Amino acid sequence: MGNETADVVVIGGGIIGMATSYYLSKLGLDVVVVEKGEIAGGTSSKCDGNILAIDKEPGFDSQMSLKSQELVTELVKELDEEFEYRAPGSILVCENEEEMVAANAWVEHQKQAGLPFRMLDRNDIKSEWKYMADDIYGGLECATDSTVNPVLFTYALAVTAKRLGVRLKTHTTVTKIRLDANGAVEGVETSSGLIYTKQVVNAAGVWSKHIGQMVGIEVPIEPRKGHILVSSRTKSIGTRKVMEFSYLMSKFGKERKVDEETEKYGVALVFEPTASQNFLIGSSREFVGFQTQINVDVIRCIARRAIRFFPVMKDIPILRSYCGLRPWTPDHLPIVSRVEEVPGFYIAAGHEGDGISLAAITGKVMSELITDQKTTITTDPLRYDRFQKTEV
Amino acid sequence: MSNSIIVCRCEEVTVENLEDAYHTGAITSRQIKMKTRATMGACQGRVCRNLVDLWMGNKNPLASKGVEQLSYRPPVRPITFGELAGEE
Amino acid sequence: MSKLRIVNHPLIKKGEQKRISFTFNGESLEGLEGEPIAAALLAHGIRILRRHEESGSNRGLYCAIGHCMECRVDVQGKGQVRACLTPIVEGMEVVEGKQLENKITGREAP
Amino acid sequence: MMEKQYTDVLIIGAGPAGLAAATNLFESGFKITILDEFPHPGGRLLGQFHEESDGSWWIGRQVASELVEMTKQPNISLQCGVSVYGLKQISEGWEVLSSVGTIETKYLLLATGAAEIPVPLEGWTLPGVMSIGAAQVLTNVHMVKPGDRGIIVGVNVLGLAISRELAVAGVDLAGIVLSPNNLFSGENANPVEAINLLMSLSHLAPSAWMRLGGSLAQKMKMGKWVSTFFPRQGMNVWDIPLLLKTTISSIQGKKSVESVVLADVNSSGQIIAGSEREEKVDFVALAGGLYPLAELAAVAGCSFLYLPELGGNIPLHNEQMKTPLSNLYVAGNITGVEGAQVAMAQGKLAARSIGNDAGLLKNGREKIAEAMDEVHQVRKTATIQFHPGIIAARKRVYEMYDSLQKESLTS
Repeated sequence: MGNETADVVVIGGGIIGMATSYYLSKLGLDVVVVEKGEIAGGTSSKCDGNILAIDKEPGFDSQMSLKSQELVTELVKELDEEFEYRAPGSILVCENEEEMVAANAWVEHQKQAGLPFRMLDRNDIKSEWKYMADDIYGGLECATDSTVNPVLFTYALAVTAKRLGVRLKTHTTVTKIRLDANGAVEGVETSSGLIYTKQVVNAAGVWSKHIGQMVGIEVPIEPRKGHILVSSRTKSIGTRKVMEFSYLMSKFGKERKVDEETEKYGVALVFEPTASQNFLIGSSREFVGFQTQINVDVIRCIARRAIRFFPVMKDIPILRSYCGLRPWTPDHLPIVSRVEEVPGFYIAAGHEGDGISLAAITGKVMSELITDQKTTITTDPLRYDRFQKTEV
Repeated sequence: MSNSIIVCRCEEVTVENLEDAYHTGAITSRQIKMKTRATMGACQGRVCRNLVDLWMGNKNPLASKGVEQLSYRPPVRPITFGELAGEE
Repeated sequence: MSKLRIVNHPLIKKGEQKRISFTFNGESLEGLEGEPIAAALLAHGIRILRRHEESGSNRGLYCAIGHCMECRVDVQGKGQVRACLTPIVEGMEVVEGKQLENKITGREAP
Repeated sequence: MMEKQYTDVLIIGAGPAGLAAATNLFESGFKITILDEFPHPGGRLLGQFHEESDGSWWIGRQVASELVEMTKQPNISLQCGVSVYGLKQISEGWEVLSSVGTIETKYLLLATGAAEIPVPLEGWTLPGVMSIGAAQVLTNVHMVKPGDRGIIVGVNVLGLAISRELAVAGVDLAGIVLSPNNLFSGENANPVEAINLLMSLSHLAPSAWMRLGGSLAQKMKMGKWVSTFFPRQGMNVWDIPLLLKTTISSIQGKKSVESVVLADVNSSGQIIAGSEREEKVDFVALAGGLYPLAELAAVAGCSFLYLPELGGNIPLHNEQMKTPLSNLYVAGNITGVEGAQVAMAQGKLAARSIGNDAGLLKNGREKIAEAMDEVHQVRKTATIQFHPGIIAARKRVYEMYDSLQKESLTS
């Protein structure tokens, strides 16, 4: 096992690690990726493929998403492989009058921030969604929202990064991060040898807390489990993403008017049609550690919720289910940041369900931080030390 | 062997598709699956899972060793959303 | 009786089965009560049970025991079923599995 | 919502293993539920028959109906046409998710049998191409011929046994040919291997094709020689041409199967250029062999071992048919591909293990030893054996089980 050197070692071969490596290699840096399993072997292959602004809080959050959407349209041209990109927009639907009022406020906020949002009434919904339940009040639309195949997106970034010189070390675990006498990054010890580097990006997603501990910091990221169901090939139910408005409540941990089980498992409708004539149905949100077995009670609950919005699904076969762990942070924003106390150590993690949405902007910004350039968007709200400030 | 032979009947994935995926870096059964949709169709892999593993093993005996196997998850039989939900 | 029916098997004897009628793609056919849809159709020489949803290629019975899902047909009132496992009953209306449009890629139905 | 059902013992699979287990358990007084996805009970027994060495016929359908008759007990519920799609371990046993709702059980026996390995080749998605097992089910269970004239692809135990059954039923066969030699083929594509296989079966010699390999082998001593001297036009075995030097290169037809393209191969299985010819058939049966169908064991969280001699990935279990997961048992082809008689003996053994673990079996240890003995005996004398390495491979499974149990005790 020979020793290597690199300008940057990226820990994690998921969508965030791959986007970061891609943008770094575009700037001419020598990058090594260390991944304990396979490329897109974790969260990035156990999710759906949203590039959404519709579910982001108006302001910085939704602006960041919009920027990411723009970058993805560039990636469609830049990357070596295709990843089923489409931009049909997406919608949120409301179950009652109360949600309509809240949706209206949401739309007004987003519009003020310059995003292409609009309200949809009952007729708008009915004319687009033939199979939607009759009692749906209306909803809202974000016209720029796009969708990709998340695994193919990650692979496309990986293949292109590799062509640009990035070395991908899969099935390789990080055992230690070496710091010099001043506490700055000096190298990364792995199961296949030592890599000398002055810069390390912790893009380990749900495992980034563990990686942080190697340099003595506590990264406040916890695994939040989510289940998704896949239908068989079937007649078209709809051509773009639809979520229930109270998904936002679930995402941000606010109270909803749903039954006990739906609340307990954080179940909210997410419908995503794919190019394979099927659709994905989510979602759930639970804190159950790193356990990734399918919980039948949860997928049952998701199926019930799906039928509530699309009664026609009752007779459509389910092909399979899967679940993944999403890297959750306490304030629902990712950490894309330097770690001041450990010079050379960076974090790009904690995107929860927005990793695919925000990968492009995250990778871009991370490459700018590492090369000391002005960042495409301000990164203050994404700083690691925001948690230290609020605590105590 | 003809490259047009279908391997995964459900998703109509051919040998050529496997080859292409392999040559762009998919070197395990799981990556092949993700890239080509082989084993992801209606039979839930009961027909072609063996074939994909066999092909991968013949193609790259080293890569198939010690690598995460394709997983099994419920439902292992196609049931409808209604049946799963417990509705009659 | 169709020529594919085995009437005198030297070793296997099956009890009398009632003749019933059912339809396939609107055509009226006769079958034996309780036999699976796929067997009743094959007895009439009908092998094409389904078109692939994307390519439209013809598909028929492949495994005969419910594993492969190739023989999916639509039965009035029951939705999609496996023709190899679903017994025919009097008056059953069976329709082949169809090629479907793909609204995401824009491919239209034939 | 559908009502939850409760049972003491749930058996998934009403084939030889599952039915034998039930008939050996009913005296325990347990409430027993057997589920099967097929509309009729009996599993693979329904379609099997073969000639014994004394010239008599073993008919699976009769064995099945005797077993089914024995399950007609007040404490046994046999439900067919039911699909099981998931499992969940609960504190007192297992929760089984099925198309008729959730069933809670104390003891769970997986007797789900095997599934077929396909033989992919050009044109194999055409209607009229089917697995060899499908040809068997159509002919012997539904009593409808798979077609007017067909060809069998794959020289192996399953393919040969079912070819015989098809011939007896009066199905016209153009022959049995080697599988195509490609990245998907195992030993099937090589004439030497095919003949070695016939030779390994020959000592049992219950019927013509088994004797054939043996007598040729005696003359030639080695498969390689046999393959050299085996006639290119094949030899007829029960009027079916056994074409050990012929392979199939494609299946053709516009809407469904109309013909196949055959070609001669050399002794390493490579096509001899210019030897291609068309043969008119309207069905093709692919005999790629069997693998244990163990999805439910995987969903349950059981560990697996890969053993090609047993057909592939095997859920870990001990000789008493117990898995490392509490109250979860396995029997039949899920534990390795063998014949129906072995499966029945394993079903009986699993029943005794369950009875003993429940404290209901008098002289439990002896009864279990006796049932284990029976499995050995049946295996030794079985007419149809699937792989010569079965006994050694099974031993490896049991050893692995024991060593893992020890490990978990010490850690």
